[in-house]
Amino acid sequence: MLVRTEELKKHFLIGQGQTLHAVDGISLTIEENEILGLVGESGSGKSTFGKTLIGLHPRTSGLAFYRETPLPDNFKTSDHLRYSKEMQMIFQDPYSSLNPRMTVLDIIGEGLRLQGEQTGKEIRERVAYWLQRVGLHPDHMSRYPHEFSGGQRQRIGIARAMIIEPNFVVCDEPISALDVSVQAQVINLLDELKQSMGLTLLFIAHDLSMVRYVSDRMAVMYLGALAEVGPSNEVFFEPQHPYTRFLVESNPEPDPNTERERAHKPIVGEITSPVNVQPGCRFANRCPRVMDRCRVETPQLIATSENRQVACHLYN
Amino acid sequence: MSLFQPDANMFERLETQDSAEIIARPSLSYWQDAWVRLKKNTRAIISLNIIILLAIFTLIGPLLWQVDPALQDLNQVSQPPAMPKSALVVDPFRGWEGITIDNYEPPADYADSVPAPTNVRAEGTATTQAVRIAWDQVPGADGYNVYRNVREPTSFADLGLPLGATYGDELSYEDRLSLEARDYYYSIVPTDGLDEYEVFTQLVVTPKLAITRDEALERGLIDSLDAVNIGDEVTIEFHPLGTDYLGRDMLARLMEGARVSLFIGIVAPLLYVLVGIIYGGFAGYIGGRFDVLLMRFADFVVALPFLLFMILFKIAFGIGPGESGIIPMLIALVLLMWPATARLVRGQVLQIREEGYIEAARLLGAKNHYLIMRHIIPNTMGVILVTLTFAVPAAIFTEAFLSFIGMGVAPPTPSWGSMCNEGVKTMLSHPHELFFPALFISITVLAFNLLGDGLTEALDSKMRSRD
Amino acid sequence: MSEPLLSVNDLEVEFDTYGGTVKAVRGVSFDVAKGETLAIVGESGCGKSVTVQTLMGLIPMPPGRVTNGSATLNGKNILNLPAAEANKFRGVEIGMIFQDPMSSLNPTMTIGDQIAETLKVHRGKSHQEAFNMAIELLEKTHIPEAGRRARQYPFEFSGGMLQRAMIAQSLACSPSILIADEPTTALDVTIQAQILELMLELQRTEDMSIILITHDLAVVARMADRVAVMYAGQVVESGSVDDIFYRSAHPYTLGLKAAMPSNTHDRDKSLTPILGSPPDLFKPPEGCGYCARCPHAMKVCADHLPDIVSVADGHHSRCWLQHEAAPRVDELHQAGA
Amino acid sequence: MRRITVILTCLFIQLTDGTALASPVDFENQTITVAITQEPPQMNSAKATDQVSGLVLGHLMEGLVRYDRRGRLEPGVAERWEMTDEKATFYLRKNALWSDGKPVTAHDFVFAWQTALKPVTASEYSFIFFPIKNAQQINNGELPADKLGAVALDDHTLEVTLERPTAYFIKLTAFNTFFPIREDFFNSKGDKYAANADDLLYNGAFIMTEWKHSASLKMVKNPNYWNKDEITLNAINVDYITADTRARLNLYTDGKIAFTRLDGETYKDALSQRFRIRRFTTGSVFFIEYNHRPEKVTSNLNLRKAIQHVFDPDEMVNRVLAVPGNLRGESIFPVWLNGVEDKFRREYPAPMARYSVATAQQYLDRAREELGGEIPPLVLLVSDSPTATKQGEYMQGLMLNKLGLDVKIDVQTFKQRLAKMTSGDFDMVGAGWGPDFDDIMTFGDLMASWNLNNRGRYNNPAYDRLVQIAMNSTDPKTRMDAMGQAQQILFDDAAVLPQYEQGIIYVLHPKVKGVVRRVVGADPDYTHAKVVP
Amino acid sequence: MLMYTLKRLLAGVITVWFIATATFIAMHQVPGDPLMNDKAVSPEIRANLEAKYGLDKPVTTQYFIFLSNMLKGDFGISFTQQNRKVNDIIRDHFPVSATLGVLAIFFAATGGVLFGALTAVYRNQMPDVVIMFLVILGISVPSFVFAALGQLMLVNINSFFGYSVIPVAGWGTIWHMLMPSLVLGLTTMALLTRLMRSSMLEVVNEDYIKTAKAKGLSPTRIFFRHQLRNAILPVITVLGPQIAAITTGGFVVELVFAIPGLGRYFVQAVQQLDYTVIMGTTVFYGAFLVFMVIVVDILYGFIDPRVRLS
Repeated sequence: MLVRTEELKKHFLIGQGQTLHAVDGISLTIEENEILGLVGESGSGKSTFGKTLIGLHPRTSGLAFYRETPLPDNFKTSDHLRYSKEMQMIFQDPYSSLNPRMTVLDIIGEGLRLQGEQTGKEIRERVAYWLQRVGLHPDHMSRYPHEFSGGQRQRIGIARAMIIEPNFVVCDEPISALDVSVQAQVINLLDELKQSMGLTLLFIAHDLSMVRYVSDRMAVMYLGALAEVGPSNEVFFEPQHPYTRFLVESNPEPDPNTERERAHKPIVGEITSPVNVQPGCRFANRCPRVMDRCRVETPQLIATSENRQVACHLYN
Repeated sequence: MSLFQPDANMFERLETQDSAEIIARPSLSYWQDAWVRLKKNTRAIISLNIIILLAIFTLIGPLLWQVDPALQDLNQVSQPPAMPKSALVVDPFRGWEGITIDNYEPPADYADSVPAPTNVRAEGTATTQAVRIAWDQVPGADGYNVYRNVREPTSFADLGLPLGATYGDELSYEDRLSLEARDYYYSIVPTDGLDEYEVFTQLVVTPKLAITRDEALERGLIDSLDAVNIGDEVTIEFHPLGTDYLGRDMLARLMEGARVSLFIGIVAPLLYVLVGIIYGGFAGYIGGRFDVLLMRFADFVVALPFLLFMILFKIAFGIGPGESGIIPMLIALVLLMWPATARLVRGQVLQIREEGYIEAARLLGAKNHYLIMRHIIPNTMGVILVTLTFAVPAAIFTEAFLSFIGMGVAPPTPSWGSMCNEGVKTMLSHPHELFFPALFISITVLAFNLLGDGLTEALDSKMRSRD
Repeated sequence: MSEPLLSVNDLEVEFDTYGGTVKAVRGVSFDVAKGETLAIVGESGCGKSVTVQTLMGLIPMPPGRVTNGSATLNGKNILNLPAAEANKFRGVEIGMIFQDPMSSLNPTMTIGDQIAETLKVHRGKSHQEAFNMAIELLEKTHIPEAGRRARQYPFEFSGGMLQRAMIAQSLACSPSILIADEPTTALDVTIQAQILELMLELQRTEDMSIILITHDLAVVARMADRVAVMYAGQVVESGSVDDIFYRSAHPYTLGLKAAMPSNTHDRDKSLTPILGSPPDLFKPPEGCGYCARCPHAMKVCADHLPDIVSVADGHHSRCWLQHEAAPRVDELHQAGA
Repeated sequence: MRRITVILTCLFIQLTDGTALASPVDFENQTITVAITQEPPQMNSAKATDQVSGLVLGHLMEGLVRYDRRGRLEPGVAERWEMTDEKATFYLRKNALWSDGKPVTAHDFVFAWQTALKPVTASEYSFIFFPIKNAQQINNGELPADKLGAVALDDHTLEVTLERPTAYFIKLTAFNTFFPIREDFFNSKGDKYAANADDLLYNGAFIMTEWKHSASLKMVKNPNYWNKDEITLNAINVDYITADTRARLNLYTDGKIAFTRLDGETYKDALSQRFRIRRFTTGSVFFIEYNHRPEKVTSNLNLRKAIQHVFDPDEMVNRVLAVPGNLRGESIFPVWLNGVEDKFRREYPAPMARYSVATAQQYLDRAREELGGEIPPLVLLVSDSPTATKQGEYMQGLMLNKLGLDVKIDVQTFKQRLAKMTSGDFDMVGAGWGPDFDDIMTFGDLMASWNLNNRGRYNNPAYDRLVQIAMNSTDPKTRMDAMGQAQQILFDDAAVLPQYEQGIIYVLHPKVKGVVRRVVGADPDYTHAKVVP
Repeated sequence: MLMYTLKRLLAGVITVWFIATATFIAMHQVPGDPLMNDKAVSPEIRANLEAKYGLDKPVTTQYFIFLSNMLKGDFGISFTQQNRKVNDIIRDHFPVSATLGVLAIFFAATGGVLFGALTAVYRNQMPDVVIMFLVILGISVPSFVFAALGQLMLVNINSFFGYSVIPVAGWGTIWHMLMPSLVLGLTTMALLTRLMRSSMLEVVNEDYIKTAKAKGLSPTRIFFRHQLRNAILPVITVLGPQIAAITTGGFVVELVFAIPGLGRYFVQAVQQLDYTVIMGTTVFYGAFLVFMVIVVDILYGFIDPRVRLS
């Protein structure tokens, strides 16, 4: 087990005495060298979880462990520096995540420079190596981000994270801003890096098919809480939580025949905002199998089999 | 349907295929890119050139046009732009005792009417040093009024400037009142000592432009007193843009005024933008309560009525003897103007702080000052540059405005604003005194505005293609 | 096939932009028959949005410019019309919805007013009548409490609701064609499913054709009767949805499919990305636009633009591999087989 | 469209409206319209100090005596008077009435004077009463106000006991501060006395019927004025209040006002409009006051002498001011002051320094020697008016070019300048003095060591003595001789540097006759003006 | 909305207190003596004057007296016009300044919106070029030059017609206000024109304009119903501060056109160091402007439902 959280919570004060329960008690374990996919609709808190875990947001409460050592509640610069070689992140937006005023060399080499252990020449060499590794030409080192396409930029972002050779990488929707044709480039690159470097990835995405494809295990989030956790294929093909089921059913398949055969009963209603969450199941108001207790009692994540957990009163 | 039919060998497979990853366009940094964009904006480039010319005018101009802007030439007051002139060399002015009647007996009674004066004549050579008018006594009059006009009078009401009055025993008048080398129509009107009789006699006099040898020497027009004789002509100082109300060279004053106006126009924005950057950057970066507190204070300052406080501060700081008052104005401007930039920068910082590259850098262990110096400040520079450009005209205007209400830079220091203020009073009689400083203000303001527009467009990330 | 409702022929659109002319659409042709759904699919920048926006006269001219081609709706030309003429079919015969419903609705007008506006303008209804009809339309798109919602402003709606309202608005005059420009891209997958279902439902009840612009093959699979695949400003392949998915005759279509994970794929089967990036349409390539990225590229591809050839009935492809002299690539020739 | 029509109709009506044809003078109604430069700050005659208030008050109120158009005293409220060295007795006319119809009595004068002298009133002009017995002590709060040496013997007889013989006491009583105030009315208004048109009682030729602050005021003929038959004008409309000379000239050009003063910047425009321009010497003297405090370099006589010898008042008047009417500054006693029989300055010509740079340099060398080397930059304090700064710039140029002396101009707003003058924070200051009454003493004691307005602290016992003589004597010859000597002393000491006697030019509507310009009292005085057809 | 308004008003009160304090401090820093006048007065009279205005008390006491009087709405009596209360001065003259300012804002706003819209519609065509040239002139010539030229223009117009078409100065009828308010509003008008133009050009590219076109709305309808209303929003946001600039910037115009506004009093008071008038007018103006900004913000809310309803 590489990373573990216990009841991790991240609340935001949004003024007028209201609290946004972005992440509301997530206990999750990520094993060494696995890819854990985290799916959910926008607003489910999955990105916030990733960022809180890695220390970009201070935790409201709960615990987080890296290799069983507790991570600080509130990362200071020194903490970031200490953990930078362990944990890194790949960002969603390939445009805003690269400083437009810096050259590719500066962007990718930034980590090494901040580590302060290498000379300029060494850094150049490493950057050149990593540019090649992510499929870019080392000559592009002196160029600026805006000269690259989205896929290329995302690969620059990957190179930036990878150059200090971390063990654990949070990928925050790394492909959602990319065209289909390019998504695979990035996915394959991540997969290759995972294999070659023994990486552990937290792969955050809203595209269920892609997450199933990429990840070993899958966690489904809804309104700041986990709905279901389990091996990707199992969760995808045999969803237990009603929400997961809807999610899978809503996910179209690029295959006309399948689509024609599939029953289409879209989920009713829309995800609400996790402000001032009341007790009870968060999915209760959209759930077709809702029971009375769902509205009063918050379901806990319970194991339904050896490696699957679900938070639903149906399984209790 | 194309008629092209390919050969069989054209269907061979192409070899390596990595051309797609080669970027053909030349590499441009953000600023290079902005510069390329700016260069395509003709108006902005013209403006930039104007600003460079202004800088040359201000900094190098005084080296080329070495005229003391404070030097008064009372022989040439409020002269419009003109070609060099020459002047008659005359003796130093000596007072004239005039023509008086000995044993004058005032009339016993006020006469109902009197005849017009006779034998009105100019005594001696009329020069711009003095014009001496004399006339014969008018029976029944107990005094005379002397008028002067630049046009031929059409009626008794149109005699022109009332130069002065003489007592009944004085039959002459010496006019020295800002004489120029032009036709003057003098009129002599007899009075009963208080009221005028409605008769007059007129005389046309054309004084010659005159200068004394001492003056010529003093002004460096001649090398020694022996160089010229009385009655010779010397070429007097040349004022290409005319002179002001004390005969000071307009061109030289405009150059010095440029230094003041542009100093305030550029240094004040630089300072308050700097304050704004530090303040706003601080507030935005630290955030939270601190931010709220700082911004609330900024809101207070914004709420101060600007011009009222500008005036209040201006007099509160006061101007000491010989001081131009530029520094107090600068301080007042900075004190009142910083919040706008602070707000802007804070907004930018708040926005940039959320950008991915900041988070990425934090994850890499970047320290605060590194983030600020390396990421935040470079990314706010564009907006700041634009703000700065638009702040220049605002500051120049404020200076001009304060000068107008008499709270600007203190004389004798000229600024375009104060020159404008002087000029606006004489805009009909001496339009050049208003025209040139106003022109400079307008051009400067215009140039900075257009440059600002151009910069906004050139730096606007929205217009930048993403792919 | 019956007479097409909308027929677009050899459409070419250019843009004068900063830095040069972009040839955004380079000879696009397609037909839409009554009641069918045509999906135009392609990655960003391929010209699919520009194509439909040109049809609707939404391209600002200048800088945009139609340099060639024609488009007829029910036999009438609809290209390059003056606004007054264009407004006879815009919103009446063709309705349109956009990618981002939040920015596509006027933030300062109520939803009901915006829908009613169309009715007032085209159907000459009074305000009250139009507003009531707007409420009905909202009900038709399954917006709960339509009466109350009609008086709300766009910012009070969620994304899914807004897209419903957009659909209601576009249906106001019962158009025969609905153009949906990436209608679900900005939405979550669950909401996407709702909107897609709604569109299908309305297509049935209103008997209209849909032109669906999307980059998502899965959506295409769900919605389309026929598909046109666009790449670098051209239609590279067109045909029925089955033609495209099961008998595709163009390497790009194949590439797109291979780059997508399928729910039936095993985890072990890796995705095949399309290498590189689309060409820069500032300088469109001489030959096939896909040449640089194509795994089957040939010498001819680099310099010569292939013609559109019919692969099967109603199935066309623009690829030199369809030339009889070209080497046979198995996966591409299932159509002929 | 309808709205536009309405607007156009309004426009048309407005264009054809008779009000648009208004003229600044109206023969039928004998009305004139004028502008003043600022809102009269203080219409309480006991406290008014400024010229504009004086101008308005001069039309609304009348003192015991007044000046005629040739500047001679004539009876006002007092029909006649008697004057000795010890006391003055005024016999008030019985038909002098307040605007509410009640008679003006001697009590009203006594009350007004006592009010002005009460410390609580804090009148700045209280010193003008000091020739009256006990006035100074009352003003200092040492005696109650009723101890004032001015007593109403009956309603129509006012007896004033003098502190010392005062030759010019009668002339003083023409001054604003001596105007009457009626006790009951004053008390009924409290703090608001004279704040608005109806907060004031009038006994002059006109009454104020309307006072829109900063906008306009209207004075109409007083039906209760004893001499109303001599008043032709029915109304004086002060429709505009602006200090902007150009705006006033524009108003004059536009036929809105009948009178406006011109300045160096505007007279050329007036000339080009072919307006008849008139000239008037205001009687004020402008001079540079030196700081005589010992720690200042300007206390050095030779330095002052040096400046005296390079300053050419001719150049000042003709080239710098360049407005007709200004006279060369030769003395602090202006030319209009009366001497024994003729004008003072004709009887006692002012001594003049001959312009000579060489002589000046010699003085300067001596000054340098006495001051121990270089002379530090001199601070020239000036007010922030354009004319004052212009003169300052001229003086700066002059002293630099002719003497090589560095001058720093210190431009200050009114109150700052006063503060600096009072605290002695200057070397030279541009100053001016205008007359309050028609006697040489209005200028005579200006440089006396005890005079608070002597801000340069000039102190010469010989001069002080001469002032005392002139103050306490009633013999014209003695007084004028003393002042003649004082003039010589001031010149020898170069105590001040007279620059010019102020002249102004103005335009007056040709149909208005009888407007009086005068150096003391209300100026311009429209009291006896009339509109001719 | 009510809560919002109340909150804003409360914040406004604090702001006014800040303005009052800043004014008080700034004013007491001004060198010079408010009680001095042309004629020097004896120490006794001076002491009387000091007592009358409370200047004999320590500065902190003066401050608290000032604050408590301010709370009562009493600014004391003027130093120069000693029988007029500052309240009266404000009451008499502020309406004039306000009328002028409102009219100027009206001209500026209508002109700015109109010209801005015109230039955007005729982008890079003749009307755009002409108007933008005038606008640039408007922002690059100091207002006092305009004031002088404007008055001169009136004189010439009147002398051309032979009688007073429009009065050249003074106050009273709407005709008196015409030229001063135009001059006063000119700079703001230029500013708003620029703002409106860019705002219009931005709105043109908004998606909802595309939607409106796709709905088949006529260009006129799109212009008025969709474009204008949204484009005006950013213009309104600057209106608050602009009202501030205009109402306080009025004194040049007030001086030149002989208008009995409050601005002139302020300038005069500053020169005369009339403490009570300075304090009164500054605080009053400050309060007025704070209030105006609140009003504009609330007004904005009515035009932009996003603000109104949240």
